[in-house]
Amino acid sequence: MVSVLKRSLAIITLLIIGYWLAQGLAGVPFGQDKMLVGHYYLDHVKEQTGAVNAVTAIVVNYRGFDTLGEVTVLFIASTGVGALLWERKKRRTAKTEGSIVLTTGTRLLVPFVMLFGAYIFIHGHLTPGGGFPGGATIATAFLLLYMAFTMYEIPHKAFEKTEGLVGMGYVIVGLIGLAIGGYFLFDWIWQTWGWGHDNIGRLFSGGFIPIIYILIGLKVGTELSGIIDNMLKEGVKE
Amino acid sequence: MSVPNISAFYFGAISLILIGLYAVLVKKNILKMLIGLSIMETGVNLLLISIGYISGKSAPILSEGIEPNQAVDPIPQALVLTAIVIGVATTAMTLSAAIVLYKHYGTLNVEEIRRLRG
Amino acid sequence: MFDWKLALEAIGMVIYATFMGFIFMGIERKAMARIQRRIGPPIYQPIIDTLKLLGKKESVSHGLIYDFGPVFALGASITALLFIPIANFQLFSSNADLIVVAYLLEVPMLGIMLGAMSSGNPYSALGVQRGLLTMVAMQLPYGLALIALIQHWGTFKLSNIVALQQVHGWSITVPALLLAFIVFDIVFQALLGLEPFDIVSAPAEISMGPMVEYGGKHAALLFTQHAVQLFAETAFFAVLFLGGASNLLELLVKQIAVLFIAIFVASIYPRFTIDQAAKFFWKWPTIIGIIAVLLTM
Amino acid sequence: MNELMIMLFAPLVAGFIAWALDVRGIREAVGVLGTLVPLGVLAKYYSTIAGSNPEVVTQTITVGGFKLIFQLNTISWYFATIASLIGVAMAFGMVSTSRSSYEWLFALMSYTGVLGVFLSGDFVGFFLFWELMTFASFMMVLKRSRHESLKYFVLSVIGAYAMLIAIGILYAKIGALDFGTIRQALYMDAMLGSISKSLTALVFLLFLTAFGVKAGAVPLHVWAPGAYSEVDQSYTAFFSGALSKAGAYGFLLLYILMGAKLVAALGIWHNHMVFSYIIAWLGAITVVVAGFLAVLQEDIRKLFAYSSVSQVGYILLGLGIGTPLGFTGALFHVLSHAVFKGLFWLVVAALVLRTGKTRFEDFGGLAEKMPITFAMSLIAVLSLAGIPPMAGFASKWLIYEAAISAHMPLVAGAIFLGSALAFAYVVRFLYAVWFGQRPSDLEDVKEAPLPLLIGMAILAIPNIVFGVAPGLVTEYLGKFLGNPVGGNYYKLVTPTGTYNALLVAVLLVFGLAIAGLIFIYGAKTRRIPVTNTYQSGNPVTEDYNLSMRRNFYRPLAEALDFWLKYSWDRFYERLAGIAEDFADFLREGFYNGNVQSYAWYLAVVLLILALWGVL
Amino acid sequence: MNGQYASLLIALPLLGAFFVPLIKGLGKKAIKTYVLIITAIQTGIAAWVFQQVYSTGKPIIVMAGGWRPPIGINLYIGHFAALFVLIVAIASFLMAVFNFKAIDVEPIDKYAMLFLLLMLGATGMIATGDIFNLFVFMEITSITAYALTAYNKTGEAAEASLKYMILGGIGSSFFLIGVALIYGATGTLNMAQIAQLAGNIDPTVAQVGLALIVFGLAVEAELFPLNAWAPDAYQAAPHPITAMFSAFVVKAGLYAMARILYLMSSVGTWHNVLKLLVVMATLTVVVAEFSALRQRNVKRMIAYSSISQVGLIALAFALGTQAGVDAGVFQMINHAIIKALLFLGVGYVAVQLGGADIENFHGLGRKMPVTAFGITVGAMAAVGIPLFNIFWSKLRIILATVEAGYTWAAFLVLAASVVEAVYYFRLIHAIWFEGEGERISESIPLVAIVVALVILVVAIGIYPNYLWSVSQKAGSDIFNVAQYIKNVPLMGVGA
Repeated sequence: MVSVLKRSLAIITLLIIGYWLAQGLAGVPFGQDKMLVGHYYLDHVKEQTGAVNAVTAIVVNYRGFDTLGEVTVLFIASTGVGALLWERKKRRTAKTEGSIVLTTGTRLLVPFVMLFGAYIFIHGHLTPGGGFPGGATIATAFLLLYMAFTMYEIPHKAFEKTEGLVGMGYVIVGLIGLAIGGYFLFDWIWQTWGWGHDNIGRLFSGGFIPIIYILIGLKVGTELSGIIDNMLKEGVKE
Repeated sequence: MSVPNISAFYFGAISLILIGLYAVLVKKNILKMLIGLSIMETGVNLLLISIGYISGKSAPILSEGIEPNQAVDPIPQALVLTAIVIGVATTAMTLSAAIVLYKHYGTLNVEEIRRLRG
Repeated sequence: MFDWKLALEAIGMVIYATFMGFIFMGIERKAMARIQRRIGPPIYQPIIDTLKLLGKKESVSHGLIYDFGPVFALGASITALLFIPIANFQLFSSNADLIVVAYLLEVPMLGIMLGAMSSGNPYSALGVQRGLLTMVAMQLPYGLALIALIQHWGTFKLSNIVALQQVHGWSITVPALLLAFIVFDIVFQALLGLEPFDIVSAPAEISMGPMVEYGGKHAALLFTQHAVQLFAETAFFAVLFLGGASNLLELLVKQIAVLFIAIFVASIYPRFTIDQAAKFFWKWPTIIGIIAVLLTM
Repeated sequence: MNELMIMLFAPLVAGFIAWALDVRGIREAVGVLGTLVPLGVLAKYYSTIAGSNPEVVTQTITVGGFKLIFQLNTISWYFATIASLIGVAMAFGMVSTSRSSYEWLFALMSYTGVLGVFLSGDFVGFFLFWELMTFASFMMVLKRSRHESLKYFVLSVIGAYAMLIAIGILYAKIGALDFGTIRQALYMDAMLGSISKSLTALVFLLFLTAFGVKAGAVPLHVWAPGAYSEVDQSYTAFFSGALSKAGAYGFLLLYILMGAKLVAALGIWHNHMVFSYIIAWLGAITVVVAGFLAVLQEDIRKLFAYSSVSQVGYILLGLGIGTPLGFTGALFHVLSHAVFKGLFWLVVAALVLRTGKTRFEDFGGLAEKMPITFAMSLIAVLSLAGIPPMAGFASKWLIYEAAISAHMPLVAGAIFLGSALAFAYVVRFLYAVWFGQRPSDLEDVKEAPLPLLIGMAILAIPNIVFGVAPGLVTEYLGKFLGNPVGGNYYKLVTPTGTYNALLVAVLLVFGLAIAGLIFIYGAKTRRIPVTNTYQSGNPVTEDYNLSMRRNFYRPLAEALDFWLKYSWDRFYERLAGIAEDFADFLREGFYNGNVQSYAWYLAVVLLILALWGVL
Repeated sequence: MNGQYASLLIALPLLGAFFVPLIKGLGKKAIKTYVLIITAIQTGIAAWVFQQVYSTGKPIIVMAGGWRPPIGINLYIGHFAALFVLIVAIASFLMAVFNFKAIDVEPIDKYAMLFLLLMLGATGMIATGDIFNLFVFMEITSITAYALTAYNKTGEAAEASLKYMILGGIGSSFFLIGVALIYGATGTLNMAQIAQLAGNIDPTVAQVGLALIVFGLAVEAELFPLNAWAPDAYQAAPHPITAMFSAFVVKAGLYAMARILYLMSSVGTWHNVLKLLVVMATLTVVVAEFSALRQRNVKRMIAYSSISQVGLIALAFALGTQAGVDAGVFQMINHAIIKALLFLGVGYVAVQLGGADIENFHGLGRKMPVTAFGITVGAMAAVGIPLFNIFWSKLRIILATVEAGYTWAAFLVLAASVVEAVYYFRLIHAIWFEGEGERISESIPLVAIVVALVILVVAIGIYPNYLWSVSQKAGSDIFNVAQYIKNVPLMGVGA
């Protein structure tokens, strides 16, 4: 009896909150151009960052600080999961081997999936998507391997080291920007050295965006697979 | 007290948020609450994106054909990119905490997990 | 600077007061006996008793404080006496007022208590307890009566009060002060330790209360103290309510009148126990006192 | 750093040094020195304060953005000297009774607190030292008993915080914190009335609670018996002698700062200022209730604790009368109470130190064993009971005069009853401790140690000096009260009555001489030990040791049983119990450990925001 | 060394955290010393920044990526941020020392990473000048906090961290909705520009947006109904982490709330948001104090006391007056010091005597005299005894509250602090005058820290002038929005 009362009460509360939010959103009409800073970005993205994809330019260059924070969040997630599920010795819990279709399929697909992931984050500044989606696709490759084989384990010692190295790489890129351009995360390749000004829209353009996205791609790939690895294992009672 | 006429996308986003909150408020099982939490996060992300949309304009990839004034607002899309990853991080953390919890308590029912109180 | 006339007056007054005090004690015993239809001892009997006690060959003492008690009591009574304007002799009353005299009249109680306590006799301790409780009980109505008086006459000085009474008539003529008179009269019984409130030295029960251990010259001292106290109390009563006196004889008549009121009341009423006395004092006398005080505000 | 600051912080610094060094000899020396410094500085300033052209010594320091003003004028000099006098006596007492440096630290810290309260010229300093004083005395009590100390601390902190709110209100309305500006602003405001009547009443009530707790007025006196008895007794001399005076000083401050405003706001009733009438009645009730409670106590410390509360009731009463005569009486009683109560507590300290007992039934017949202490306690008894030649009587006489001439008869009646009760419980103390049969285990009791005796002497002398020559005090107090009391050093003349202390003393001696002559001419006396009285010669064995030390006033208790059913103590204990249960209910109810209910709390807040937004 | 090097404040902990997996093999002691070194360097930089800002008087504006705001994200290190980043750094350094003794649960390298990133998150939240960046740093702090709360891997720790995650998740989602609304209405994410445009945006949007943002941050800043997770999280987390929670993590959330609250002060419904916050803050103080009254676990008791004191700071900020904000900042600093001292002491006792129950504290005065002395001074200071530091700030807050007209709030707060006095003095009595025990040796570095903190507390108590002038400058940094807008070099952007 109590739960019915509780449910109805919840519904009423949520409806009122919903009405309130709707009233708030009514002031922000859908579909109208509400941009202020957005126009500046759209007008100047090409010559200031050399990237065609405005979102990537904003994510890496204009608001690079967010992404730095963003990478840290994911790093914290993987360390946190690692810390929480930590056991002295762990082994896989999978019992049944993948079916023939799955195992052979994975053997065939894994390299291509990884390649496609690499493609996404290398062309971040040109095509939609960037470091994060690229990294995620690589992680799916490893997930595929986990599902197919009961004994397969990612080399998590090496992965942790790559995570650390790549993270440091990102910060060092920022520090180089500070050293050269005087500002932390300053795109010294595009601004000071002026490489790739002529071939906007092609691969070697967009300042340090590709470099950062490669670093992010690797980092996200290793982290997500690390999380998957931690979750798919169980502690061994010695 | 007129019913505010908001577009379908806002309506969709708000209802997703409310459904997520409903799950957290009512469901007894911890996992269901976590699912509710991630629904809410997706609802928020949808809201964030739909605020940035300008009807009749295309994605902010300024390849040859698209002029700056034809692109949608890029900032919310950048923000959502970060928000999604944060959503992933929070869900990963909550799930691992739930795993540890289950190992120690043997149950996922919210009523029983009350050792720390008062 | 030391004016001899005042000193002589003082000493003369002390002797006169002691003598008259003993006579009052004699009258008291004589009147009580007469009421009970027996002859009773001659009125100068107390003087003879005191001289007999003084003449005793040897007196028992329980330490320094035991001796100091009665001496202090008598000294305090004499001091109190000297501050009351007796008839036309002003003595030292210009230097102290009603509150000081009221307190000085209570100081001998402390002397007796000191002596009684140091005697180590449980009965005397019982007497001390009863004496203190009576004092606590009667203090409130006693105070209220005095306050009513002061408020009416507007001054604390006894000499002024006497002068005002000469002019405006005695205090008891004023209705409010009549109530105060009644209260003061009831309290007067307890002050003298007469019948309804003589639990302090209840003769039948603990034979003379605090003074049970006293004999010889200590008892003599206490008797003299009682005499001086009696004279001082009655004089105080007369000064306050009966308009003082222009000469000693008129004062004597008033004092004896007051004494007789007390004796008649004493011979009628049985003895109150202590908590009855306390309850009684805090009921009627206090109420009358409060009315008197409010009337004179 | 001029002398004012040295004087103020010397005890605190000495306390820290004594606490840090913690070496038997040095600790005591530093402690005593710490208490002597303020007395010395005050003496030096006597000429400037009370001299021909009195000028106020001020010293301002800015601490944490607040400007703290310290001033030494006639009133603060008076209170500070009393406090330092008691402080020195306490220090001498503590030399023999206190063992640990912990006690020296906090005793001297409370000493600085009291001095700070008396000297500060603005509310921040006042509040700071008020809290410091409360905290230090609390720590002294905490060492011995948790329950009593917490009861004391909660009540005095409630008082302190009530004062803080009142200060806040005044600060909000006037914008200044120092006494000068506030006094000026409130004086002007009395006419304009910008501060509303109800607000002034609230401020008055808050200040009343704050100072009532510290002075121990009846409803808030509950902490006094416990706190006074659970502390090293020679510190209690200071605790009840000086600290309760801070409460009285507070009430005086109330008059100085807000007098005009309070009259304007609360009005006049039967030509008594309403607010002072309340204070007078508060004092009267305290005198009577605490007197009755004191009489019925079985523990020597509890008796003197209640007696101390009752005596402070006199001071409140005096202040409550509101006439200059009333103020003189009250302030004189501040001095006499501090002096004779301090003396009593040092006597109790000596008794507890030597016998280790505190209940009346264990004492008896110590007069021979501790003669000097007995003599000191006799002086204190005479002074407290208000026997004429003593200081106690002079101040009580002034209060009588003031009360009756200010047409407050019922209040004067309360004083009569109160002083009788005082007489009763003081004589009871004399009997139970000094006279009667001595229990066997008290045979080897020695006289009190020398420093304690010095402490007692320090306090006994003023009793006699100001008793015989009360004019000294009234003449000094007259400086800032427009000398309502005339007469020279040994004679007090008020418009309605006179009291010649010297003459009374002389005549008392004259009377004693006469009685002594009669005594000497009588027969020679034979000295008999106290034991063979009612046993006609047979030795009094232990089980026959009939003495009336236990519940000496049983009949009075029977007479009052109707009133004794109610006790403030039980009322406060129940209140504390309710508060703790409410705390438990709140904790169990709100933090019930279920995540879902926590989520519900979030939803409820959102709902509140929504409803409030939508409406 | 121009102002931009202040960005090292963010870069250094990040670099340190990423470096940890590489030195994982060197063993626990090496990692802990490594963390100590990083926090020491961070303190150095923070001190340099503090000295820079307070000597020149002008805030340092770090422009990430070289873009002037509102285009790029800027770090606004004003008087408050400089001060508080220094406090964060020092507190982390002290707790890094405490790590040696307190932490022995297994994956120490992961603990080191999370420890550094918690410090980073708090520093970021305080320094940032962009609301979405604030959201990112808030997430960094909360997720590290979730991980660290559950670090001990006991049942209770997991339960506490789960509660924290669910409530924190809801809070941050609604915060993000608020950010979205504000972005939708103003079109920019930079705080200074929002402050400029806040006046003329649609009132309902502003009201909903502001309410949601304040709600989101209130969950982080532990206001009354939303702080149900806090006592459990404080109790279950490892001891140094609890100290960091109460010393600066909560305060970062509180500062962010205050900063945005005052930025949006030109919004129509600003005043009744303040009134609601005053009510919530007073209830926080009262409920937390009463709940601490009969606590058996001393750590949970001090957690409640910390929540209530943070509620007091929230009350000071919610008054809406300059005096209130200054008092709030002053209390923030004092509270950080004494809570670091208290949690350090209690944590160390729990480590030495196994468990933080009141029984272990009986006779602590004899077992661990210096720690006991530290706890006693901390407790006495927390209650607001004169000659200690909290007295001045609590006095300031009460005066400001009554001045702002909330006499009832002052009354409730003072009633609550009476309750606080009761349970703290029960603890002191238990420590010094109950039970017995023989002396246990105490580690030198921790004793040094306790003594240093005690000296600091007493020093501020006796001479608060310098700290008061610092907190006045910091207070005006938050309160004086016009000055804030002038300081930030906004480009003339916009349609």
